[in-house]
Amino acid sequence: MSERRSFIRPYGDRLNDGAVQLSFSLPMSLSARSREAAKSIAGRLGLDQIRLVSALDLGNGFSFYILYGTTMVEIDDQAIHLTEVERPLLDFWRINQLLEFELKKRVTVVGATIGTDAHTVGLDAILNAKGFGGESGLERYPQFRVVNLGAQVPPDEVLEAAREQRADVVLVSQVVTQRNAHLENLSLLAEMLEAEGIRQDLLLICGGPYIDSQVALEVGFDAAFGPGTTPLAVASLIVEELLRKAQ
Amino acid sequence: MSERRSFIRPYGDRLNDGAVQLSFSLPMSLSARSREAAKSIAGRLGLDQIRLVSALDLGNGFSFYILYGTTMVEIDDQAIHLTEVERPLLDFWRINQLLEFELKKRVTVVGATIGTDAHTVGLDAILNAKGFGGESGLERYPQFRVVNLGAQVPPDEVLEAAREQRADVVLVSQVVTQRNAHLENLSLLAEMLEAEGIRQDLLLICGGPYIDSQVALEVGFDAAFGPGTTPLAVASLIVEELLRKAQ
Amino acid sequence: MRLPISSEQVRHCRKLAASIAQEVKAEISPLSTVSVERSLLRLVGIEGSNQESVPLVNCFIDQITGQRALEDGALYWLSNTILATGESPQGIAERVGAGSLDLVRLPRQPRRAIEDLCRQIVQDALVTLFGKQRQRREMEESLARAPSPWLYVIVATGNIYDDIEQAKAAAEQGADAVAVIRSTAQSLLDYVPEGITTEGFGGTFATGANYRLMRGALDEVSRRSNRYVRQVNYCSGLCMAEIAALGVLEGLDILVNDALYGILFRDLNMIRTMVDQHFSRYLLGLFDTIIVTGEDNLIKTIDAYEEYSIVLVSQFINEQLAKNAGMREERIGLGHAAELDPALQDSFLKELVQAQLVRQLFPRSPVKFMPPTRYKSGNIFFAHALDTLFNLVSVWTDQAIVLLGMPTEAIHTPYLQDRYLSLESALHVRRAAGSLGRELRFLPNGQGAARARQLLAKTEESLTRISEDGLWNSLASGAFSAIRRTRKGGRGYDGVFRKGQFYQNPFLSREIVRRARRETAAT
Amino acid sequence: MRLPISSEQVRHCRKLAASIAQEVKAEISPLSTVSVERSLLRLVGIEGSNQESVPLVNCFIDQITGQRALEDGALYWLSNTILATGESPQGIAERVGAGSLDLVRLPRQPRRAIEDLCRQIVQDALVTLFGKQRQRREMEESLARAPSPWLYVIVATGNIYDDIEQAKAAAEQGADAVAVIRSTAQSLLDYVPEGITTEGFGGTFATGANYRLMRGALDEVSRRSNRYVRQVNYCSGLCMAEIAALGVLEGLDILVNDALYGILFRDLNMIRTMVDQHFSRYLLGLFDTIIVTGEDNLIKTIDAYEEYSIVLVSQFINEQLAKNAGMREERIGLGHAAELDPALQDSFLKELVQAQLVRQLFPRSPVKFMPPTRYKSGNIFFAHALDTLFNLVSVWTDQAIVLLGMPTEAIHTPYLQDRYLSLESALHVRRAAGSLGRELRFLPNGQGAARARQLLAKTEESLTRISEDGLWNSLASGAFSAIRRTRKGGRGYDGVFRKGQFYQNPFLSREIVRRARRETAAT
Ligand code: B12
Ligand code: B12
Ligand SMILES: Cc1ncc(COP(=O)(O)O)c(C=O)c1O
Ligand SMILES: Cc1ncc(COP(=O)(O)O)c(C=O)c1O
Repeated sequence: MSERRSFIRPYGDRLNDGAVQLSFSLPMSLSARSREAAKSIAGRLGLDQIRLVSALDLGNGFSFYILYGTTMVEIDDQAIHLTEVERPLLDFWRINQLLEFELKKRVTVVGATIGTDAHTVGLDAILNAKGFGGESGLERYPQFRVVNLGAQVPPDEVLEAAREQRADVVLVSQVVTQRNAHLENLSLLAEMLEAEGIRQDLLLICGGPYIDSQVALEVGFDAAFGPGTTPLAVASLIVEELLRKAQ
Repeated sequence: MSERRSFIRPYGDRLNDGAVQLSFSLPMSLSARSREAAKSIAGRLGLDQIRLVSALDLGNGFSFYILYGTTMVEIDDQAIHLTEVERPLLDFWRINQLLEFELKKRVTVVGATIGTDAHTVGLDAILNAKGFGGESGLERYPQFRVVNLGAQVPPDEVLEAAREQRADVVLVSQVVTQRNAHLENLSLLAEMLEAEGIRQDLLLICGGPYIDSQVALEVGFDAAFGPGTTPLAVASLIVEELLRKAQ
Repeated sequence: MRLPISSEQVRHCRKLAASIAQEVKAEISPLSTVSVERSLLRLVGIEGSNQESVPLVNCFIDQITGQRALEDGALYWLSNTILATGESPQGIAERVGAGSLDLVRLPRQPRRAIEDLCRQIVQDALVTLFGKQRQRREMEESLARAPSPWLYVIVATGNIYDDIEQAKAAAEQGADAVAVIRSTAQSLLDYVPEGITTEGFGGTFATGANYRLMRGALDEVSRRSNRYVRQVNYCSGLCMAEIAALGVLEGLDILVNDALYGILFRDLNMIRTMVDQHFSRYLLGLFDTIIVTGEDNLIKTIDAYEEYSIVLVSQFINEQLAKNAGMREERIGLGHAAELDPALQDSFLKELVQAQLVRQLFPRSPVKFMPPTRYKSGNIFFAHALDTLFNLVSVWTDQAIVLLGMPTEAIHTPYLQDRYLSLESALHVRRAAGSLGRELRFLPNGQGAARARQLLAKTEESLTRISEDGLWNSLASGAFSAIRRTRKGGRGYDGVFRKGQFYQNPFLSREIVRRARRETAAT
Repeated sequence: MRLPISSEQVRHCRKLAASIAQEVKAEISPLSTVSVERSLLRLVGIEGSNQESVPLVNCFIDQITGQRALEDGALYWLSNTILATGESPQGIAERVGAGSLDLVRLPRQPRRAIEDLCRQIVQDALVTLFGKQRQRREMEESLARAPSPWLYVIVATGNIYDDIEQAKAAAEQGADAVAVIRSTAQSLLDYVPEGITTEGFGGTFATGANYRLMRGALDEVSRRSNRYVRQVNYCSGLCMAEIAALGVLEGLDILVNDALYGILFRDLNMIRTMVDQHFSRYLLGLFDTIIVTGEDNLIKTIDAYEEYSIVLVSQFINEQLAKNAGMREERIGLGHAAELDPALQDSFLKELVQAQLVRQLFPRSPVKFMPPTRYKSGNIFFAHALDTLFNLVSVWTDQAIVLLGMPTEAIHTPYLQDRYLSLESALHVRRAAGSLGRELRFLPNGQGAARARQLLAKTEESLTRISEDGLWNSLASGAFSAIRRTRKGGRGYDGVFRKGQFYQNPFLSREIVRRARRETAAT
């Protein structure tokens, strides 16, 4: 059974029962009042048949709640708007072929994890020869030239490198997102590239486990990749976009 | 720190961040579309800053989602309406004293788990001498006479016993609530007692881990007890209510 | 990772249990029950119900009971009628159901002819069933073998169609066995409901039609995922024998079948239950079906640490009763459970010891280990942690069948995703800790070894007392979880009868069984 | 539950590590760094910052550095100035900070007088600090002892006030140690920020003021709940020595302090780091503070199964470097982590063996065991299952300090409730499996024992190579997680200097320390 119907609701025990599980803490000691508050919050989120199944005191005036409830919300299957594009993946051979014979150039990719972020594993998974998920990284593609600047790179150094290396693509990784640290970094880089007048010569792509595509596009990126991204997905997009730009 | 402020919102990492965790399944195979559907549902539940942190294929055309988001919902601390009453507990000695010298009678309690429900542990916890949570059960109180009918008792047998034993209180337990089995049983009993004209002579109380007090009152009960109830809580309410009725 | 226990003591326990079982067998041999008789009718192919939805097998037995002719048994009357009317068994049953045929009024046919016909009917039925069994085993062998332990999950929506969707999902997620939980208290019904059902309380009715639908669904996933997924249901209650027949007819792989459960937890009559369990096990043994017993129930309401030995006592008795009914140890899945209070000091160690002890006492049994339920609360995270530890004990001590705990045990019958999460944890533990048992040893003088010895001593003591008092008196005196039952009390006693002089049941004949096997092998 | 390994081989590993450490010590003895000098100023009581928010200790060192007078060290110039002006250390620092005092321009006082004053100032400082230490230990002893292992959790809101709320809650929930995670990359700052901070990224800045606030809060819960709750922070990076001083001043109980972390993971200069780690450990040793090392980092980006021995290599080296700095084994909490891929066959057994091996190699170390992080995904339920198994390994192998894993590891820095759930699982496991290690034995010829022997052999091999090449060259050739660093490369090399002929640091004097102890004891 794959897509069953065109209106979709959560399923717990039966089709369309709308069953949902919820949990959160409250800045209140555990009491009858706090339990009531927890149930009210679930109610205000539009849940029905609310069952408060666990209420735990966390100490120091806090408490934690686990609830189940049902929702009437349903999603029209036909009207789902994809922000995450499911692009047809090209293969290694086809990518190199397109670059060599259609785009007719070797593509320079500059990659970096910017700001104070020191997480390199994600970007390396895309760039390093070793790759990710059984796929080779971009370094292994004869038609890509990869310059990996590593971690904790200030945006101005990325700009510098992009200019020096005559980059076709800039790939930035952002993993630390607490207090939206990544948004500041990403916007800053996009603005700097714009201000220096080289933004339009580049594909500007970011990635990381907690990046919201929508927001990334808003701050000026061409594309964003989330958790589980494979090198092939990135390479495919690059080829597609560069060919489109070249036309 | 106990009650901090009068408007209360969920707390994850900071006061008022409104952080909430959510999970549910959908009757769709895992895909970009299904992930989008999951996020839409969270959005329609009024969550902001939605992060879909896990999306798992359950096989057979189903999938499961774990999300975090924030809610703007806040509860006015002053306006919390208590359905669950936090009653001051009397003690063993005081209860017997009130019954002996104020109410001036030994109270007969008839207890049963009704319908096809075979869960006796909950009711026994309240009634049996052994008790629960370190407290003695009602059998241990000299001023209570306990008739425990056990499990799987049809409502008409409860009625019969209540009449025969001249019960002052009827205690019913309902644990199996799937497909609302308990509601049918509870309503039926309340209606039968009414029809037989003995409802007003009795305190009618139910209990069980998934009983919603509000609903229990609606179908005609005087009180309902939830998980973790202790014999003392039940005995206190009985005394209070019987004294109130006697006035 | 063996515990140092005395094999002498183990042998003694087994001997005591054998004598308890032997006494039971002697008493029940001359008896049969309405449920056994109905099961015979089902086995020879009668199915369906009449216009009032009464199953035809019930109509048949009710009619002869009403005429005080039950003592000769179902097969006698069926054969007599066939000889008298030339009709087919199903045709006869339908006429009985419609009220247009009076079985006992027909002239009694020659005894010899009846006997011959009975044997023929039964032999034919057996050939068909052995044939089905062979096909099923062939299918199983054509697929990849399930790793050990088997991961067993339940579905319990009340609606067989929802059950099927969820069972298929569970199978794809890695379940090795799927049980459909029964609608509550089906044990108390003295008939098996008919047809496809979509309403139940806390579970789904066990019916032949529901079995068939589920079987088809599981066969489909099994083939698709190249892993034989076993179908489980409950063979207990007033229809124990009939359910066994249905299980055999519909190709179920595992049946929950306990000799004492109905008596203790459903207040069924003890004689009735003993007769029923004997024949049900005989049948299941014939078709090499696995049974699993329900010792988990024994420690659901008493102190599971102090009184744990009752589990072992019941296992020894269940084992011997099943062996007496002709089952081999490899098919007697004795049950036990991890129900210790998590607040107990060293509860993990204690569970480990108990699990290992059971494994060691019954080395050939496909023992079934059941997860924590009593001390679970609505805290689904902590429940998941508890289950993960349970999974570890299961894998470590090499249990054969593991019923997976659910994070939502204290909340609802499992949701689709609950089963996924349980399987995910169990699959991980099976992969991560598969060799643990081969790598570690118990210290011979540790508290673990002491606990094992203490449990075994207590078990021996109880078995000694029970064998002295006899099983009936022991059930009356509260030897099992302090529940007391009288010999003639409880439901279903009126369905027990002493077999009359014409009584026929060739299923019990070695000769017929041998012939049927030979015939099956030849085709 | 010992693994059968060769104690000869273990001794050899230790000897190799000692020779590696000895060589380092010889090279760094004549050196000091700006961070060490600033730490001396902090120890004698200088605090605060100037109008531009530059810490006064930085103003002081920057001034003498600018005047090329750094080689004589901070205490020389401080004493000289006191003698010349009669002002207090704090007063002097404030004037330096305001730019109204030029230290090097003052006339040089007689060497003997300076030496005497230095010794006096340091002795007084030590007396104060020893006094504080004594009070703290008295408080600890007045409370109930924390059971083993200590459960260690982190708070990381970025805002010290939120951190405090969460730390108090965690303490009430049963945490034995609470660490405030630092704002990312504080290691790279060559100063310690001042004051109370409420903004940070992925953590909260380490400042004296933040330490003090947290200390007060934890003392409050400790008293309230009659359980001494330990305060933890990070002592690493360019201010390693200064943070050690702050830790001692503010009464921290545990500091994360690794000799190689800064070099490998923050690209700090190796000479700078070695000098800083030496003095920081000397100081922490003096006040009997526990350090914990960061070997978890080594296996975060490489194959944690194939390359696990690097953890042991680093532990042996960390141990010897710390002992060279005067620490006793009971205070050197060597770090390790359970980072094997859960997809690996027998991963649980492998983690168990690794954890037991560490425990056995460093029997007196308060080893710190860290949870799975790399292979966690947003599936909080599975993450919780993994952490529960990790908790079991921790308790079973008797680790001393256990950093608890979080169900939301792959999502965010822990929420309030995440910590609760982790503690709940760990508290359960500590209670449920506390005796496990005393009840079980490894088979001498199992795969576990083989793995232990293989790891030890590989460790011996690596240590041999490193002791032949020397630590500097080994760091250059990628011996540690394939990261390569050059001797003069990395941040902070310009802060290293060779001590001049007037250089003073009486904290290193056994004599002064002995006198200060005697004086403290007398009061
Ligand atoms: C390994 C790790 C570390 C290592 C990093 C080693 C290294 N060289 O990278 C060390 C130990 C150094 C570390 C340190 C810290 N970490 Co860290 N770390 C992790 C951990 C455990 C795994 C991350 C990882 O390697 N994932 C594997 C890779 C393959 O996945 P990925 O990053 O998602 O990448 C994939 C996709 O996202 C995508 N992708 C990623 N980048 C890009 C870029 C482009 C262009 C494209 C196309 C695709 C793409 O493709 C990749 C392949 O599919 C996570 C927790 C977790 N389990 O996720 C925490 C985590 C990421 N760390 C965290 C934090 C806070 C820190 C610290 C800041 C803590 C502190 N204050 O000290 C420090 C400081 C580091 C710093 N300055 O940034 C938090 C982040 C919280 C948040 N949401 O903001 C996490 C989630 C842990 C937690 N729960 O607190 N960390
Ligand atoms: C023990 C148990 C059993 C035992 C019962 C033994 C017995 N003699 O009671 C056995 C094994 C027989 C059993 C069987 C079944 N069970 Co059952 N069982 C449980 C279990 C594990 C614990 C229940 C318990 O004893 N709790 C301890 C007591 C003390 O708590 P309590 O009941 O909440 O009672 C307290 C309060 O609620 C209150 N209270 C309760 N009653 C009353 C009454 C009054 C008047 C008052 C004042 C207070 C009060 O006071 C008590 C003390 O604080 C739960 C799961 C769980 N962990 O909760 C499942 C559970 C309750 N069982 C369940 C089901 C479905 C069944 C079956 C129907 C399954 C089946 N189809 O076969 C069967 C059939 C039984 C039947 N016909 O009802 C479901 C119910 C789902 C639902 N929400 O509808 C549960 C939740 C398991 C699950 N996740 O599926 N079960
Ligand atoms: C051994 C055994 N048989 C049967 C059942 C369920 O059947 P019923 O509810 O119809 O008694 C159970 C339920 O747990 C059981 O443990
Ligand atoms: C040993 C060690 N020191 C210090 C830190 C953190 O400090 P920073 O981010 O300032 O380098 C870590 C972080 O994990 C660590 O493992």
